[in-house]
Amino acid sequence: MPEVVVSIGPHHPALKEPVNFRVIADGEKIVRLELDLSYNHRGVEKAAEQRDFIRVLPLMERVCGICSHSHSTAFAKGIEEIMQLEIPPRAQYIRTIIAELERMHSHLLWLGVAAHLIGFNTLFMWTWRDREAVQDTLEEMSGNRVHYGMNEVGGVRRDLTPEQLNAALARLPALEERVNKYVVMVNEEETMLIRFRGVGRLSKEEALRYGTVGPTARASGIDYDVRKDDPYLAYKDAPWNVVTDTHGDVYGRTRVRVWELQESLRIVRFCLENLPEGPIRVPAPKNAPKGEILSRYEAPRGELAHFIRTNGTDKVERVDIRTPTLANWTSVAMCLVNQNIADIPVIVAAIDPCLSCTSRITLLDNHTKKAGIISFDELVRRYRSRNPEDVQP
Amino acid sequence: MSVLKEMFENLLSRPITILYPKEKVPIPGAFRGRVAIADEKCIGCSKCSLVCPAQAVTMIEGQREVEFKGKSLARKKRPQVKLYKCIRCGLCERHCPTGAITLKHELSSSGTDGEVVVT
Amino acid sequence: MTGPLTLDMVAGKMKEFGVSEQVRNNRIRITTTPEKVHDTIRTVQAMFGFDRLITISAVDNTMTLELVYHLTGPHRMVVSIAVGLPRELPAIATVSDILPPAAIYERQIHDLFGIMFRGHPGLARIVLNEDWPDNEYPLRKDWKPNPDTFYGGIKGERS
Amino acid sequence: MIDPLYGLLYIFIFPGFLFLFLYALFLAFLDRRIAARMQQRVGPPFFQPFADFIKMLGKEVIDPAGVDRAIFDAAPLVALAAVMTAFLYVPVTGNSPLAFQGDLVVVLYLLSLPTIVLFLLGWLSRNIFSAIGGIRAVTQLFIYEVPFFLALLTPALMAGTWSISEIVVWQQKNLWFIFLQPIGFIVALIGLQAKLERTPFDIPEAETEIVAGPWTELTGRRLAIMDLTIDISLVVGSALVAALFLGGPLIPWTVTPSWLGGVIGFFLFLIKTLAVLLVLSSIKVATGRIRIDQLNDIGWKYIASASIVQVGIVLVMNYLWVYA
Repeated sequence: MPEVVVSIGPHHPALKEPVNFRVIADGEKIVRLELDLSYNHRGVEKAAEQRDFIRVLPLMERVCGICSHSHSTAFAKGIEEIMQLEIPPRAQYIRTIIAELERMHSHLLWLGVAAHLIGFNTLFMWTWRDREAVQDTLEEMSGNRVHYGMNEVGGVRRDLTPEQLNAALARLPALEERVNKYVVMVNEEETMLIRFRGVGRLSKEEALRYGTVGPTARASGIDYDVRKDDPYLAYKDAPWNVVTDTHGDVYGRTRVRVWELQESLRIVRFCLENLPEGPIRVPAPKNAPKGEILSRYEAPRGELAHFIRTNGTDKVERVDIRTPTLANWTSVAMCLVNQNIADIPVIVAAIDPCLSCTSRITLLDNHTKKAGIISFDELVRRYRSRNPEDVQP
Repeated sequence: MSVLKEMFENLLSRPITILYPKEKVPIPGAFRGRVAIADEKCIGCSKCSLVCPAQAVTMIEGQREVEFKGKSLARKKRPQVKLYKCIRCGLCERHCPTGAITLKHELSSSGTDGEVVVT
Repeated sequence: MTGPLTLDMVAGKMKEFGVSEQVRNNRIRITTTPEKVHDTIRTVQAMFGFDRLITISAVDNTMTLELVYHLTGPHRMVVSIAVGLPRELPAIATVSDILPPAAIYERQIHDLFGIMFRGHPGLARIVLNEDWPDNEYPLRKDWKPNPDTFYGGIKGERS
Repeated sequence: MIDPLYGLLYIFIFPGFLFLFLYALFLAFLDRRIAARMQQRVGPPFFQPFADFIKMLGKEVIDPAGVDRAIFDAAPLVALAAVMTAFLYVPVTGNSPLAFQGDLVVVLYLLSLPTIVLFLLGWLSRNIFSAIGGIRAVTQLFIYEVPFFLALLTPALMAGTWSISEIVVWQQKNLWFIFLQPIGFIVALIGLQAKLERTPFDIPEAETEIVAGPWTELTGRRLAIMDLTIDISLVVGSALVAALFLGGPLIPWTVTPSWLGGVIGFFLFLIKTLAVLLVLSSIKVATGRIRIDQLNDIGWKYIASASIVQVGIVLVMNYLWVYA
């Protein structure tokens, strides 16, 4: 059968994000694949340079809908470090609670999406039903389901009342029971195992080489987790472990995510039960001194890096946002070759792509039908031979 | 097959969906809804218009005598909020020195007229 | 996880490439020159096991264009290698041959700052749209949108 | 020779086309409702499939560029006609008056037609998703058709007749085939699920991979008719399984007057098809989609060999017991 080109996206009922795959397939096998991302460059970084620290935080929240707290915390954390502000422990704990609830709702959402992508709609409905409990907790605490607006430079904007704490604690047991069920389901349900096992495998070396972050890296056995490596907020105090798995495929990434749900629940429970008394914010100066910082944060999807440079005014000189999705794209492009067309959505979704932030790449080429993943040098050589005019001297 | 067990349990129980027009979820206490301005408290300091990330707040003419900390002072301006530009971030409420601008618990319905204002 | 690196260990080995300084408890910053970036990264990779590129940040500080390469490794230290490039025709050798994920970051910087990466496998547009005009680099400080220029999208639909 | 008026009534009103149409829509509703309740959703109201059908009849029909309109219009009608015809040979109230020796084979072939039509539609659509979907549909057909046929023909082997009605009569005298041939029954259910392209065998129309497969370019009344075809296939398929394995509408003793027997038979038919539907819906809810290469693996390795084993067992049983 001759090769066919299947163009998926950017307007495609199967994809929820503006991304375009040009899949060159031989029957059901992917021979070659071209990824084309980001149809929506929004200029957030440029806009951030025009706003003072008060007004930039709502902007940072709107970099991404799911991980809105991640972006605003990463930014506020960096600015506080430049200003050498020590934010009060209560504020740290409240930020941690919101961050971990956000991780839970992101992972539950992901689990549902992954199940939907393999046509297992029942799990999709159930996880999204249970995600409502997390979202309700967040709504009770912050008033919103996604853009929480809890951060400000110097602390948090809203305190948690005892009623809110008790309501959140009351929701936890049911959630814990459900999450434990999902752990069993992910590990035992045949219909998921058959589609996830051995799909999109990355060895530990490959995962390191292609710079993967977050659950993608941890599924390949790399224990990089910013929460442990470079502790911030209340992660020093809370009891939790870095979750890793050695499978390295979509199955491994699913397992890492459900186990992280359990860890998140432990952190949330600890923070809710041990919430210290005290103020929730310290007054922040208007201007930040000259300085630069790489603020790292473990977002649900992986390591988020905000590089912030200040110049002594009330605005940043430059904020450079490196989203986890961008870091993971190289590995996705690499592990798609020689997989089935039917597995594209699963493999792409396995990194939990969030394209409201990112990019556009045209990376991959495999004319020969040999098994395995081509090396990067090979890739460069092929690219040159195909597009001689594009090569820079 | 833990799925099967749960499936048939669900088949016998009620669906979890909230049937919207008949049932409604309570609005949480922390909810940020429609913005409201108490004109008698506003001293016209324009702080709200400075901190608004969406630039929904503009200062318009509005001379009035207001009580502030026991003193009477004459303000020149008052804020005006473009309702459908507002992103309900609550920064104006947070930075208002007198508590004149607040976010209410009521929902603000959607609309197509971008020029609806709250004063 | 190996033991933590100290500044002394790094600074001594990296003397020939530039100045090393401790920025925070686990951050080391090395300032070097554009010619030496490739070798510096190769050296920190080989000597201290900085095997993972976090990101490449680009800053326009109105005098020069600055590139900061952040790397981390199994010892959880972060080394930031900073170089300054001239604003006129900035160019630097690519590091995507030793760090594959750099390819994406370099393309992004090429798009937004106009820095040329020599030897990059394909510096095509990544962040900006195809009909974005050439030689306009939106994140440079001196860039202002020109009302007469067409920046893509549908003509006459920009507000 | 049957009375012409009775024949016309049988074909057009009950239990022919009109009843079939309504019952197909009802089963479609029930299928969706059961699935929804199992997922703790509310599900559609009972008239939803009918409303969908009417709505889609009224929608604009869009011709993809370069498509042969005549064939594109005719193909769904052919599929619909095929499955509606197939229903006439399946016993509903009692034995079908149109039954003849060999109608089992005719029904099976008529049931295969929608898949062929889907492939044709996919191929005609000049759309890459449709083409891949069409190819997948045919690949899947080759995988499940053999075990499905074998499983449905084993009752015929044991009963020694090629007429569905006579197989039902044989079960009335002896034992239901679900007890005699449990493996065949399971294979038949799996094959039916695959034939109807429901999860886990919805590979040709995998929503997240190839949009809707062959259905992608179908609009308006073509889509309505094709949807109705699949709904009717569900009725025919479950009625067929009920007739071949669950004893059909007949009960082991005779009832007087004869119209009462018909009524009881009709209710038995309803109960049995609903039971089959419940099983099919449960399979749909409990599983995710498998890949075509995995289906190939499972289909030929396990399902096909299971059906062959069943045929072997039946031959041995025939030799030792039935015709001994």
